[in-house]
Amino acid sequence: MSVLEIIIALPLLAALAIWLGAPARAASLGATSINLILVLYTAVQYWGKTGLAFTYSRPILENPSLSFAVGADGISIILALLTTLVMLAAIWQIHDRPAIFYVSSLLIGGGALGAFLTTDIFFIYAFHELALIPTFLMIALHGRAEPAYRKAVAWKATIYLGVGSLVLLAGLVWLVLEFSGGSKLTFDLEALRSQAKLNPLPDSKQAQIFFVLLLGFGSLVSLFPFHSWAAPAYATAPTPVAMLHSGVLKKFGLYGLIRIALPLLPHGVHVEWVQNALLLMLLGNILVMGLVTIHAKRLDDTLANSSVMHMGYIFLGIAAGTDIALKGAVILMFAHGISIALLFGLLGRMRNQLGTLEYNKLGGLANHAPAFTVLFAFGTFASIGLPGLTNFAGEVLIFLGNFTEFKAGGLTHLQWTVILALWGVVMSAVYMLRAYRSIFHGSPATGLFMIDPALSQRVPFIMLAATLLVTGCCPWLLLNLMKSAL
Amino acid sequence: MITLGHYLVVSGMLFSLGLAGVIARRNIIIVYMCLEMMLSAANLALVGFSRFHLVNGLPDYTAQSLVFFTITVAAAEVAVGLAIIVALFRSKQSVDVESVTKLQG
Amino acid sequence: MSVFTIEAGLALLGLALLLLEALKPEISRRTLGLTAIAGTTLALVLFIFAPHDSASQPAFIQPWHQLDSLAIFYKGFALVITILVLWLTLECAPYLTRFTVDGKLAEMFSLPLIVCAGMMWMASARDLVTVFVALELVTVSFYVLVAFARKSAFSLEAGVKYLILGALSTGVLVYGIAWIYGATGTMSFDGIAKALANPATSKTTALFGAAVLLCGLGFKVAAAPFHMWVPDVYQGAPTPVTAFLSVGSKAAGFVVLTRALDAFLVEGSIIGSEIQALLLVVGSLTALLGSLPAMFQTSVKRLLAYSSISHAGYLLLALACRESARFDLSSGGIVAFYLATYLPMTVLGFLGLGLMRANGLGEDIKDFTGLAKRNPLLALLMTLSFASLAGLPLTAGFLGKLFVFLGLADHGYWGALSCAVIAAAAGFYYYFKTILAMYTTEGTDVPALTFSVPAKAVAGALALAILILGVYPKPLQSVLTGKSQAHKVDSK
Amino acid sequence: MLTSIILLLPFFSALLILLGHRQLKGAAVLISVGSSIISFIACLVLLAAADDKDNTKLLLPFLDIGDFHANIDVLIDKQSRGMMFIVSFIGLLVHIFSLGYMKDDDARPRFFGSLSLFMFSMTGIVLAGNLIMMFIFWELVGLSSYLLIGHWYQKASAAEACKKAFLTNRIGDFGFMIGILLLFGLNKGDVSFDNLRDAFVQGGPLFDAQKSNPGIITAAALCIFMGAVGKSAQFPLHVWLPDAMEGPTPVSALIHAATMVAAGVYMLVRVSFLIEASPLAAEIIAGIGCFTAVLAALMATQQNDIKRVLAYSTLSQLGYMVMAVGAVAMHVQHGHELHGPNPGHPAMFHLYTHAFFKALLFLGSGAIIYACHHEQDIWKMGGLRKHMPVTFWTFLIGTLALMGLPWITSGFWSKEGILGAAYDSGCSILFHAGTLTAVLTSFYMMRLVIVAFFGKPRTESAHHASEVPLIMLLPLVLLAVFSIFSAWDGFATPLQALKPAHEPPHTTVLFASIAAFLIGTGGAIYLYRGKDKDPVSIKLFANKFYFDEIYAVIVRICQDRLAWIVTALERVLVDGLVARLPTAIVARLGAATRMLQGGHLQGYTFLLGGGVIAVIYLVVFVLPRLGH
Repeated sequence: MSVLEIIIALPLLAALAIWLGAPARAASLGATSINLILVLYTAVQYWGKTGLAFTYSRPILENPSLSFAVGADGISIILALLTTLVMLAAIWQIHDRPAIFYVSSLLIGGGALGAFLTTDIFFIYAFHELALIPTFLMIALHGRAEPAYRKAVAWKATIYLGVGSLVLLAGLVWLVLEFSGGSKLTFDLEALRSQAKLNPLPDSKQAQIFFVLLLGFGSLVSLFPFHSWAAPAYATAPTPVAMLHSGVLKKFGLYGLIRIALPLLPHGVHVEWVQNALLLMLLGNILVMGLVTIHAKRLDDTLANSSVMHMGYIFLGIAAGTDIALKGAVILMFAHGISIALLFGLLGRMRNQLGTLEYNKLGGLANHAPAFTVLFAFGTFASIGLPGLTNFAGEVLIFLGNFTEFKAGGLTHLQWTVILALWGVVMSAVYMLRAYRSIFHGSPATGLFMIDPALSQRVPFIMLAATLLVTGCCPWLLLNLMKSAL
Repeated sequence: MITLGHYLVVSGMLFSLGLAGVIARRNIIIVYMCLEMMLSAANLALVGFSRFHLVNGLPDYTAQSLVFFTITVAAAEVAVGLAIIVALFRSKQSVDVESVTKLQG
Repeated sequence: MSVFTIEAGLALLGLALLLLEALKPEISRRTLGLTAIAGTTLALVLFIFAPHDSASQPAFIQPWHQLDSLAIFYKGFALVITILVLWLTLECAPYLTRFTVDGKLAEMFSLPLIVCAGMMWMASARDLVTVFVALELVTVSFYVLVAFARKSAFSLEAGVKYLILGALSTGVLVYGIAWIYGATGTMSFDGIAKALANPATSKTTALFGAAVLLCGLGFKVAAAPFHMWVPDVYQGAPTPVTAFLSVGSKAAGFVVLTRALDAFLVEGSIIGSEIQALLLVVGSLTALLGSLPAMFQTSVKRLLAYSSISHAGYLLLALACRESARFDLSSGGIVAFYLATYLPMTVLGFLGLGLMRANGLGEDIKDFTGLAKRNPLLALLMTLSFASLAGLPLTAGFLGKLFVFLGLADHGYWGALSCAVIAAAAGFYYYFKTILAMYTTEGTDVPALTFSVPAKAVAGALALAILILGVYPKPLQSVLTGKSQAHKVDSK
Repeated sequence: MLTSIILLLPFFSALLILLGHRQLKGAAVLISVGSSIISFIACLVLLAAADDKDNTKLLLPFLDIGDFHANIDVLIDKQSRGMMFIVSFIGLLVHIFSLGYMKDDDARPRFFGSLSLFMFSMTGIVLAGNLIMMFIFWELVGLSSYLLIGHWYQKASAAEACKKAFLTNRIGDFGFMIGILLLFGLNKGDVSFDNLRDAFVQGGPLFDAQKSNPGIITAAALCIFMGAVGKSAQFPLHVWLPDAMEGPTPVSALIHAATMVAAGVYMLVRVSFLIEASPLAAEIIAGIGCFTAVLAALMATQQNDIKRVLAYSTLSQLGYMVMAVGAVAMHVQHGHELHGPNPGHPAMFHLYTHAFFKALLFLGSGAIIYACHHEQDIWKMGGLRKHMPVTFWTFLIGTLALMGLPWITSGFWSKEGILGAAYDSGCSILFHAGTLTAVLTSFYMMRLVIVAFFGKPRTESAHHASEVPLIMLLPLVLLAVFSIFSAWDGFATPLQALKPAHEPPHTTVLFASIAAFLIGTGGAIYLYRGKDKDPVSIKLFANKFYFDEIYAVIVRICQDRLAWIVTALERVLVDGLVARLPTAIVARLGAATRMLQGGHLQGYTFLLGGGVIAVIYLVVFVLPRLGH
């Protein structure tokens, strides 16, 4: 029995309990708070350590060897922390909604926890899929648009995610087959990893497998050009789903690449054609989606597209593959999760109170809702990458990580990409500040009235903003959890 | 001299005729008769193969035992089949294959 | 008590019930049904405790009847599905009787027992004669069962179609058997394997025979292009019969196919590579032809029919992956595993359909609208069933698919793997479509649905099976691996 | 300890006020002013401990991965001590002035919170021991500037101005970050100033890079310079600074005149070794600075808003400083050394003197605006000399210092230093342009003084203007004192002002600066004495060379047209190819396969029979040939 098993089980059990008739809010808030405490406890326990901890394994199949194996290292703990924080915030801000909101939040979050805290590829994959049906149903049934439109959006997201995960499954199967020794197939990540160290694959094969995994994981993370599901889905999804999916679940693909693809196929990403393809795709994320975001005329479109765009930076860290860049990528995953969840949470409130999110109808909200404005500013400036908030630390590490191998003779493709990507930072400032200006600055638009949330309703957002500030000022708190080189 | 080849050609022709009948005829009763013809073709092939497959100088009778089974099964099939066709006729006043096209897509 | 005795007893019980109903028409259907269920359950219990080695069988039967792990697994499988079908028939009886001529259901309780016995024999068959006889026992009984609700035009039409096409496939099958016999000079699987491993055997004759034989068997398991009957027949047949067809009959077809392929694809077989290629082509085609049209279906029952075609495609692909030395399950083992996971999810799906039908609802997707509101438990269980059919992880359906994918990838059959992936992706669409309908609440003011306690219990047990098999497949695998080594045909 | 107080006190003050100002109310002001007083005292102590050796020490951990460190470490040397004094002193005075100026503003606590945030960030820039830390605080001053410019966010112009300021700076930071990355790569992952400097000596990694590929050093230097272009509002990113005058006037004094905008210059002096390593970069820097100086001075001559005149003057003076950086680097490249063991830098020295008199001018203009009820047009003032004598005299002192009244004012000495550097650089254009700027400076400042203070009041509000309260006068007087004396050795040495070692100035330079003063002043007096409206009208200057309009077009093209096109392409092409097309194909296939299922028995038997034949054909005839 490991504490991680409790962490994984709690949300799922709570969902079951609610379904059986337990009071929804109390049960889900209770489970999530306990989970947050447990995750913090593991973080404290893990402080300064390296390698996998809290491991425990229950075999469920002999050969192919599958086991329900849990274990966590710094990356897992950071992402588990992200998950529990966002879950708590997402659940807390639910207000006057049917129980399915709580249940689906618990399932999505619980699935993410399972994916982050297990060490068997089978379960890593399986837990991620747990979110598929709740997300689908929530967008299709409770999304914020015309039924026909929201159903179309839900379908698009589901088909993309479904096909993406099937491609991913094919890639994982290939991976397992290549690495398992002659006699026994294993899905255990540690076993595969030691196998990869002993008998690394030839570079060309690594590149092929890596590419398949990249397509699979990538479409879960809305890697350009497999991104077009994400923006409409997040813009349409009910608030808790948007928070959890864009904040947490989307990080799964990146986690998979860092956790599975990179250690097993260390040369895959550096093979030229794979790298060039990845760089082109991530530039698509940053530059194309940056312009698309600039074009957005509504807050939900802006946020949804921006969350697609920002994935490009994390991919940039993965493309570099250096220790610094990867740690930066993990920090940025954390940071982006918290900040986008904060923004989507606040957006949900605005949508409820104002009924419109179009920039040319909004204005001057800062006059009546100063606290709300401050909270939104945290999200805005975090996503712009302002130092002092976590995103900056992640971004800067990613950029620096691309420059650790530097030839005075000239820049590599990777480094040129970084320079182009830096332009994306300017673009994100353009659209976020424009959004901020049109919503909060100026004189109040006629007919719009919004007041600050009550203190108890502010708690989840304050929690997220505080996290951004604390880990932004002290990113070493997160780095200390990742002592071992990636 | 009649060889195995002759048996097989006849059997093949029977089979093909049966199949063609099944495909081409619209009356279910006739279709059913064509099906019986296909079974006969198979029986003929079995008998032929059995006759020319000598074990210790004698034909191998295992295959011929299957022929008996086939005939019996065919009889059973006809019994059940005709009952169903009769039921069909009762309800539709027709035994045309085009009378059963409700289930589709 | 030997296994063979149990099988014979089951067939006799079926006959007895048939006679009983004919002689004493006043006997209630409930009594009949319960007797049948009790008899089958007794058979299951006896079967579990009966000695599981061939030596315990009566001597006269041994040349035709074997008792390896595969046979034992499929016999158990057949018994379980028969019990479930009998119970489902009883549950659906009130509305089924509206479509029968005399308002009775006698054969609906007795014929399944005979079918079950036939399936059990099929699982043990050692030669093509036995296969043929057992297969026809099953098929002819199904003609009756499919057309049983004669007052329903659908049932009758399904019966006619099944009859004609089934008989056609029988003809093809026998013709194939003839040619196989012609090529190898024997009817027993062992003998066929031995002959095919011998280079002197005529390759073209053997290929011809095997191709025709496989066409005949392909019909039974709904392999493309012999699958056209499935949607029509499944949709038209009474729901319990459809469940029986889609699980029982298909499983029986696959056990025979496994036996035949074990012989055809024996090591050193002269026709091995061609047959394997054929399986890949047919399997891919089946998966696609099942999945793609399913996207447009509006009737859940018909949708499940297409889905079962698609699943047959995966099973065929699994059969194409011979000699996966790297994991413990042989291709026959994978097929058995897949079928074991396929049983609870399919039966649960049809059970839901039957229960809704019993409540006066139709079988269209629109009839599912608002089910979550009307009966949350049923909606949840159906969701689970569809999720498993779609192959979502943590359900039983995923593991089966995973094994198929593993096998295909292991052999490098990337083309077939792509087809399987496309079919699975299309699957997401149509299963999710139904799930979405269940949770849609727009404009449904219909009253709540209620179900009997046993219905809930059975459905719950099936759902639990889906979950347990999905996360803890070890016991099932050890049942299959422990003995699946033994069934491998000794070609030396 | 001392540095921790200086750095962190304003941080906590800002945090406390910004997050809790509605609970704190009046206490917020006290906290902010108190923290600035303590900071100032701490800076004095720092100066007093001047004999401590220069050092870099770790203050707080930030990023730490293996051998890579990017921490908050503090570099204490002459440059940072001197700059720290400027920041904390002017900061304190601005705090005090704001007590009066912002008395009636409801959002006063927020204002003071942002001010504290600025003090924190600026301190960080000054003390930064490495480039990454500098970048961090570089961005944070951007944030505080954003907040302060947008203090009156209800006004659309202020809301637009703060956005513009932030975004323009972002463009500069884009280059700055690239520069940091290049240096990071070249110097094997160490970007502390100490280490970078050492890397340039024989055998260091940067030395090698310079030998093997001088282009990359130039690129790095220019990229770093781009940061300064943004922050110090050099051409072509100068457009934000005049708009930034939408902020409260004390803010303009502190941030947009004395300290933050000078951070670019401060940073360039910090990395002067880098610029010195690249002749091309030095020339470009000097050229841009020079161009900005002239351009902004020309614009300033036709502005009517008192704060805008000062803003363009600030631009021009910043251009001066930047030019000095380039000129000194060119001078060094020619083989000369700066004089003395710890040589002063003309740019830093001008920064130092400019900070006082420009802050004075802005606060003075603030006092005028306050007195005239937020009237900013100088043509609507007039005759204020009599109504506001103290303001007038202090303002005059500031003006004279900016114009460079020979020998007396601090501005003369620092300006002369820059002209000297330009003269020495070996590029005569720099010197001529510098002199021209000096002429223009005198001209527009004298114009401002004459129009605003002399003559008769031209409007009601000017007529009723009265002297501002003591709390606002005090900073003016103190700054006036510094405007005169700060260049004197008695002040400059203890304040570590980086005054260049005094050498007898070239007579050419001396004459040029005196002549510039006289010509400019004379011209302004001749043209503007006694006028009620502007006798000169040059549209091109008044409209700032149409930069805003040109940029607006560019932005519109990029932001609207390009974004529209890309969005359309993304929707149609990417989504079409990746999502719609495959879906449509699958759907078509599905519909087609469904046609097979026509429900006709004959069709089925046909397919079945055909299937059998096809399978036989495949297995018997095709597959064996394919080698199966």
